[in-house]
This record gives sequence, C-alpha cells and structure tokens, in this order.
Amino acid sequence: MAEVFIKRDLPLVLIFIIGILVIIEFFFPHPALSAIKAELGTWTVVIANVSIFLGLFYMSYAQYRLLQRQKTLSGYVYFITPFVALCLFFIGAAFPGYTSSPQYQWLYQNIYRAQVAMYVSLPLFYCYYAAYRAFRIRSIEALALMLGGLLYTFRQIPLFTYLCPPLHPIGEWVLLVPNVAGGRGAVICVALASIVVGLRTLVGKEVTTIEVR
Amino acid sequence: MSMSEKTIWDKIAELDIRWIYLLTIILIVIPVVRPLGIPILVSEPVKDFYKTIDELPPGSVVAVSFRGSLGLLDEQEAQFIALWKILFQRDLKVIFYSPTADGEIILDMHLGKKVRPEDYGKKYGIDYVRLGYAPIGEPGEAAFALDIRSVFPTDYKGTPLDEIPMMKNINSWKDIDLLIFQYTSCTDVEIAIRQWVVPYNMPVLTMTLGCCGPMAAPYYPKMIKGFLSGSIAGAELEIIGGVPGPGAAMTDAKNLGIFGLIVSLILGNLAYWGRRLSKEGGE
Amino acid sequence: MSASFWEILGIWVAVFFTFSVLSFLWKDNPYFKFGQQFIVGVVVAHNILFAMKSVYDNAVIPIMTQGRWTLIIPIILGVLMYTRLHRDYAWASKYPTAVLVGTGTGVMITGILRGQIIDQAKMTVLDVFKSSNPVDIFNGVIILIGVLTSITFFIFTKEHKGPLGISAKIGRIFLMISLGANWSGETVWYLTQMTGRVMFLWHDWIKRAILGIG
Amino acid sequence: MYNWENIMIKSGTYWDLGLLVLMSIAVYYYMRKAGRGEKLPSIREIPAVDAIYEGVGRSIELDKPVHFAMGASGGQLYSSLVSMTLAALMLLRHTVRCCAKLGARLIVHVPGQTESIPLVEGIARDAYLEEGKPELFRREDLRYYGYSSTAFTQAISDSYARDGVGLNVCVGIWYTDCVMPLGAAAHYGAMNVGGTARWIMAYAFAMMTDYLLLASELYAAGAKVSDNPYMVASVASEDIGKYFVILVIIIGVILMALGVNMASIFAY
Repeated sequence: MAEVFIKRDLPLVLIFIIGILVIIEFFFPHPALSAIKAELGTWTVVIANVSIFLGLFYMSYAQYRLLQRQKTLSGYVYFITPFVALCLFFIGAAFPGYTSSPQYQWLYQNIYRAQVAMYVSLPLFYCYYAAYRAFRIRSIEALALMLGGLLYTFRQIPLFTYLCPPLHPIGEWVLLVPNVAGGRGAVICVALASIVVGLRTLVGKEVTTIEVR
Repeated sequence: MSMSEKTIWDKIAELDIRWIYLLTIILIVIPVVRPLGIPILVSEPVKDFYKTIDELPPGSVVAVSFRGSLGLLDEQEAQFIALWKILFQRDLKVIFYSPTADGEIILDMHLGKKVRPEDYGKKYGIDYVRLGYAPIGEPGEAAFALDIRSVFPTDYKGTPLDEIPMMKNINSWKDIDLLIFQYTSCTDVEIAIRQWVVPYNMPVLTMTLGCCGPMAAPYYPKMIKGFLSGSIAGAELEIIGGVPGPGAAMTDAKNLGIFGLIVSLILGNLAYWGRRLSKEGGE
Repeated sequence: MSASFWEILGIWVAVFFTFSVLSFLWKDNPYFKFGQQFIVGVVVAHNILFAMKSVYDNAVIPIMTQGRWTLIIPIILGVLMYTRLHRDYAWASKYPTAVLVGTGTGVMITGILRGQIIDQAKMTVLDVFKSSNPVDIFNGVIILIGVLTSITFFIFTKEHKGPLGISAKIGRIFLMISLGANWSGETVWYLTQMTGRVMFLWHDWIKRAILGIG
Repeated sequence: MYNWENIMIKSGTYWDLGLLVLMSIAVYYYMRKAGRGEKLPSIREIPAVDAIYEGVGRSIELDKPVHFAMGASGGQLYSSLVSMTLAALMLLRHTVRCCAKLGARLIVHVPGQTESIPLVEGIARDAYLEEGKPELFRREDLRYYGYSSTAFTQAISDSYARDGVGLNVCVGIWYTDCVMPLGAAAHYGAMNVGGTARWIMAYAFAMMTDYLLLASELYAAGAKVSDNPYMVASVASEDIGKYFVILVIIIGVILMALGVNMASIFAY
C-alpha cells in the first residue's frame, strides 16, 4: 500500500501541486507565489542539466552493442569516432575561456556550423523528392495545397514577380488571408487539445505519467 | 502492347531522382558564379520596416534584441548587414544585446569588419553600445524592459553601464523609441508581442527566417510595424535603403534553383496522369 | 587581406564536413557515416559542456555565494534521474520527472490560453472590421469563414455529415492552402541555405583557399 | 506590509480564467461520465491509428525493424509543448505494444533532452511488460544522438540505411528535422505514419506520410490508443472548447456589427 503510494501516487500528487501553483500564480501574481514559480524555473533547468550524462551513457551503450555485432575495421572506426570528437571538444574547452576560448570557437564554427548549415539545406532535396514521388494532384485538397504553395513561391522568387508583377500581390494575399485563416483554426484546436492534456495530467489521468514503473 | 514494355510515362516515373538533385545544384551554382541581376520588388512589410526606421526623429534610441544563430546565418546575413548600415547612416543611438551566444559571435564578425561604424562617423559608447550575451529567455526580456541594468549591469567588455556616456539616461523601456527584435525560432515572435507590445505598446520591428514569415504575418501591421523574413527581405532592404550587399546575389541564385522544384512537380504529375489516362484509354 | 593558416585550415575542415553531409544525397556511404558519427560526438560534448556550465552558474554559484541551499534539491532530483538505469530503483526517476511535467503543464496551460485561443478569436473578429475598405472587409470575411470552417474540421465527436460535413470540407481546403504556404516558405528557405553553402564553397573555398584571391 | 492588490486577479486575465474554468468543467463532466461507465460520444475514425498496427505487420513480412522518433527536441517536459511530448509518448506505447504483439523489432530514436530519457524508457519497458514480453526490451535500441537536429537527422537516416525500415513512425515536436527522416524513410521503402501539432511543420507530414495525423488529430490519436476511458472521454471536452470559440467569434462579429467595441471587451 505504502509502496504504491510512494512509487505511483506521490509523484502524481507532486505534479498536481506544482501545476496548480503555477496556474494560480498566473492569475493571482502574489509575490510569494511568483518567487516559488521563479525558483521552480531554476529547478527545472538544473534537473535537466544534471541529467545530461544519461545521454552519454545511452549513446555509448548503443555504440558498444553495435560494435559487438560488427567487429570489423570499419566497425571499430565507427565506434571510436564519436569519442574522438568528444575528446577533441573537451580539449578545446580546456583552454582558458572554456567554451568561449578561440580554440573551442574554431572547432565549433568549422565543424559544427558547417554541418548545421549544410544539414539545413538538405531538406530542399527531400522537398523536391516529395514533389516528384509523392505529390499527386488527384483531389481538390491536393490542388489547394499546391496552389497555396506555388503562389507563395512565385511571390518569393523575384524572377516570377519580375516577369508577371501581379504574382506579387496574389502571393501576399495567399500568405495574409487563406494561410492565416487555416493556420488560426489549426492553432486554436491544438491549443484546446493541449489544455485538455494538461488538465488530464494534473488530475492524474494521463496514462503516460501514471503507468511508468 | 506487352506487359514488359515500358511506356514513356513509366520511364518518367522511374527516373533516378538524383538527376533532379544534380540539376538543382547546377542551377544554383550558375548564378553564384555569374550573377544574373534580375530586379527585385520591395514588399509592404519591408517598406514599412524601412519607413519606421527612416521616420525616427534624430537622436532616437533603438534597441536590437539579437538572437542570431550561426548555423542559420546564410538566411539572414543580408538583412543584418543592410540593417547595420541603415542604422549607422542615421543619427540614432543603438543598443545591441544578444540573448544567444551565437548572436555575440555574429556581431563580432560584422561590426568593425563587414560594417565599420567609424566609416559612418559613429563612436562606441556615444552612438552605439554592445551589452553582450546573457542567456535571458522570455523572463529576461521582461526584466530588460523594466530595468536594463538588472540584466546587463555592464557592456560586453565589462564596463559598467553608468560609465558609458550614451547609457547615462537610458534605463528602461521608457527611454527606448524602437525595438528591433531578431529571432530564428518562429514562435519567438510572441516574446516580443508579450513582453514589449502588449505591456508598453512599444513600436517593434522583427527580423526572422523566410520560413517564419507566415507565423509573423498575422501580427503585422497592428502589433509589429514591419518585418523582414528571409534573405529576399534582406535583398529588398538593400534596395530600399540603398545599401548594396550579399542579399541580391543570393536572391539571384534562388531564381534558377526553384526550377528544380517545378520540374519535379511537373514530371511527377505527368507520370501519374499519363499512366492513369493511358491505362483508362487502353481498357 | 591574406588569410592565416588557421583560417585556411578551418575552411578545409568546414568543406570536409559540408561534403560529408551532402554525400548522403548520392547514397549512404562511409564518408557520410564518418561525418555522422563524428557530429554525434561533437554534439554530446557540446551539450555536456554547456550543461555543466549551466549547473555551475544556476546552482553551484548561488549555493556558494548567496547560500541558497534549496538549490541542492534540484541537484538531488537530477541525480535521481539516473536511477532509471537500474530496474529496481527506476521508480525514483518519477520524482524529477513529476517536477518537470508539473511545471511544464502549468506553464503550458497559462501560456496558451490567451495567445493561442483568445487572441486568435479576437483577431478573427477584428479582421472583419479592420477598415471600411471593401477589399479589407472581403479579406476579413474570408478569414472568418476559414477560421470557423477549419475549426469544424477538427471536431471529433460528430460525424462529418450534412452541414458539418460541408463545413469541414471547406475548412480542409483552407488548411491545405495554409500547409502549402508553409511548405513554400520552408522550401525557399532551404533553397537560400543551399545557395549560402554554394556561395561559401565558391567564395571561401575555391576563390580564397585554393586560388588565393578575394 | 501586505499588498492586497496583489492577491486580486491580474487584470487582463478574465477571459483566460473563464476559458480555463469552462474547459475544467467540461473535462470533469466527461470524466465523471466515464467513471460511471455511461455512454460516451464516439471519436471519429483516425486512419493513422490502425495504420501503425498494419505497418508493424508489414515490417515483419519484409523482415525489417520499425522505427519510432519524436523529434530531436521532442522530449520537452517543462516547456509549453509538454502536451505534445505526452501525446507522442502515448503513441510510443501503442507502437511498442503492436510490435510486442506481432514480434517486430523496434528502434526508438530518443529525443535530445536527456531529462526525457527515463520517461521514454519507462514507457517502452512498461508496454512490453503489459504485452507479457518484457524480454523483448533491448536498451541498445534506444538510440541517443545528442541535442541537435543535425546529429539527430543524420543518425536516423543512417540507421534507416543500415538497419532497414519497414514502418517509420514520426510523431511529436518536430522542427526542420522532420523532412530528412521522412524523405529518407520513403526512399528506403518504408511506410510513413506521423504528424506534429506544430502547424509550421505539418506540411512535411502532409506531403510525405502515407497516414497523416494533422495538428490536433495527434492528441485525439494519443487518447484513442490509450484504451483508457478517461482519456477517451476527455477528447469530447475539446469539442466543447471548439463550440465555445466558434460561438465567441460569431457573437463577437454580430456585436461589432451593432457597434460594440469588441477590442476593449477582449482586453479583460
């Protein structure tokens, strides 16, 4: 009985108390409540950051099991690569200035930034892939999606607005009128659903927070 | 017609997608190497963006909340460089502060290198101030509006704000005439709305990525006076402000690259409808 | 202005990793795999370094200098997260999770009521009466219709038949146009990024690092 | 000295409070109905829910694993997107149960937030246990790649290529990181099921998935797969909120037309 309470019910009570506190503070911003809320904000950041080494553990474990299945030269290379990168960045941060040291910034800019900037452009090709493979105009909805997309694309590419100036206001209209209408409807419904999930969580009926053993 | 024989539609449908990838890359490379120089029209939000700055009385104080991201710099660099030039050309007092670490790095890369304030006769501490980086989230933004010194007691070099001539009489939102809010996470526009527009009715301009344009649009022109989204807005600002920069070349390159999309769309649908209609016709 | 050795080396390193990502378009290959494994290590290291600094700034310093001893609690709660690794004590990780979820739920509920529901409704009403210009009124009415019908599309407990069916169908069209606009905005953004990369390769790599001009 | 003004309701939050109270009453009403075992309104069909089961079967036929991902930043527990994390976790539970029932291998790509890992592992373990097959849970199939969408998407795409993919479920909080996994999975012949409630990225799912969870359908699907009467019941209360918003808009327009200044009324 007591075991069930400690292992299952007490965390739910905790969720309820903390959640209600934050909500009450929003409507009745008493200084004491606001102080508690600010403290909670710090707590969440600290908890999340203290748990950071879990990531290292899970990454290492998956790498290790992968190596066990694939004990070839390439297997070893793939196994060791992340750890080499890890050490390299730790060394970079060992210089004076921690993560602001010029050494760390050099690594960060030339390795991480290059990867991020390239990765952000890759979806372009997958969008083209989707347009070619998956996107078939076989219903009025698909037509609407394509029209919305193309008209706004034309507005964004100067060549089209140069060749056909009316495309500019038309694209702008798509952005500011039907796009706003559809987006607003979706956002309102998502927000309502989120509130219901929130209330469900507060009263301890959200399965994902109850059942975890 | 035997079953094994492939029609033209089948061939189109089974085309190796990598040809389209290659075509796209070539289409992007051409204008980068040899710019085309296609004219650009300036859109309403950009016109209003420029007008708001242009109409500020001399000596006005402009705060730039700069949450730049290095990985996404390509998209916004044209906007930044054009804006810095426009701000320095005018008689304005500019305060830069960075809620992201990357923002500070970008300012280091730009001010004094790509845009030199001295060329416009501007002096640090008198015409502009950099407060540096502090990981302030939304609560920090609210605190900044109420009391700048509570968040940034010193500038980026560690000089106390009271020792900087320009900052003498600048303490809170009351002393700021315009906020320029730059962000890369689309929903961050609401931070500006919640912390500056709603409580203080502060004139706010925003700068963001192209993909965040649709999210910023509903707030314009009531709550935000104008916004820049994407490198094309940067190119437009270069034109309307008369400050040439990298945006124009970039926009040029997009002119051709988009044809990859149009080709894929046409080929995909041609294959689909061709197959379908020829099947219906054959039966 | 001639570039320094480190600058040139940096460009070559950046080019190496740029092509490693790009090579996936051709197919999955060892070069891509190497870059991918490397970046996982980079990111984990970066996260750990920043997390440690954050714990130091947000908890250790306030405890040492201001005597805010309550901040020991989140450190202990954070450590409890690691109990998940042992099956018998895994339940203890529910406590830190509860603090996070409780705070998150409260923040979420209070954060979205106005911004995402009431203000959206308000703007929909006010858009119709923005000005007496017929174009503005027409646009406002379109937005009004779009918002109302797209909400009806998301009604789950009534079957979409009769008037509700028609309304949901119209709503779906508005939703699709909005999806299309977002798709276009994002695609053009990716295109810009790609252009930026090509410009980097052309100006920094080929012109500066290889040819030594510019 | 006590400042009593501070205990008064903050001005400008009357509407918020009213809406919250309304939603609370609606949730309470339907949950009480569920508690008493009374008949509840049925939720309309969401094809993506059945598609997950079907896709797991397909994966077994093809002898390929099932992949599940919630986004590189899909483990947000203390931000205003927590509800999406919880809904995605419900679908994780469902996917695990389908896999356990049919005997498919499941690879879960864990989001970047380390604080969400205990919850993810707990739910996966629980779901295997519920199906009576705890031995199928393998920790190495929870893959972690750091908190960065770059590393995350590349690693997922690599995993599709290396391990193969029969069914790919992508649900939860997705940013730009969704395009590459969805495209790569389609390229490797997977069935894509997924969706996000972040409207800005929903387009990628609309274009690239075989079965779509559009915006708030994600939450409804999460509740539907729970087999928990309280969860299902609460979905009905969402609709009360929708009727309320529709009503407010219509009344607002009528009042505005009659000359009432709604802007000031909404400011309360």
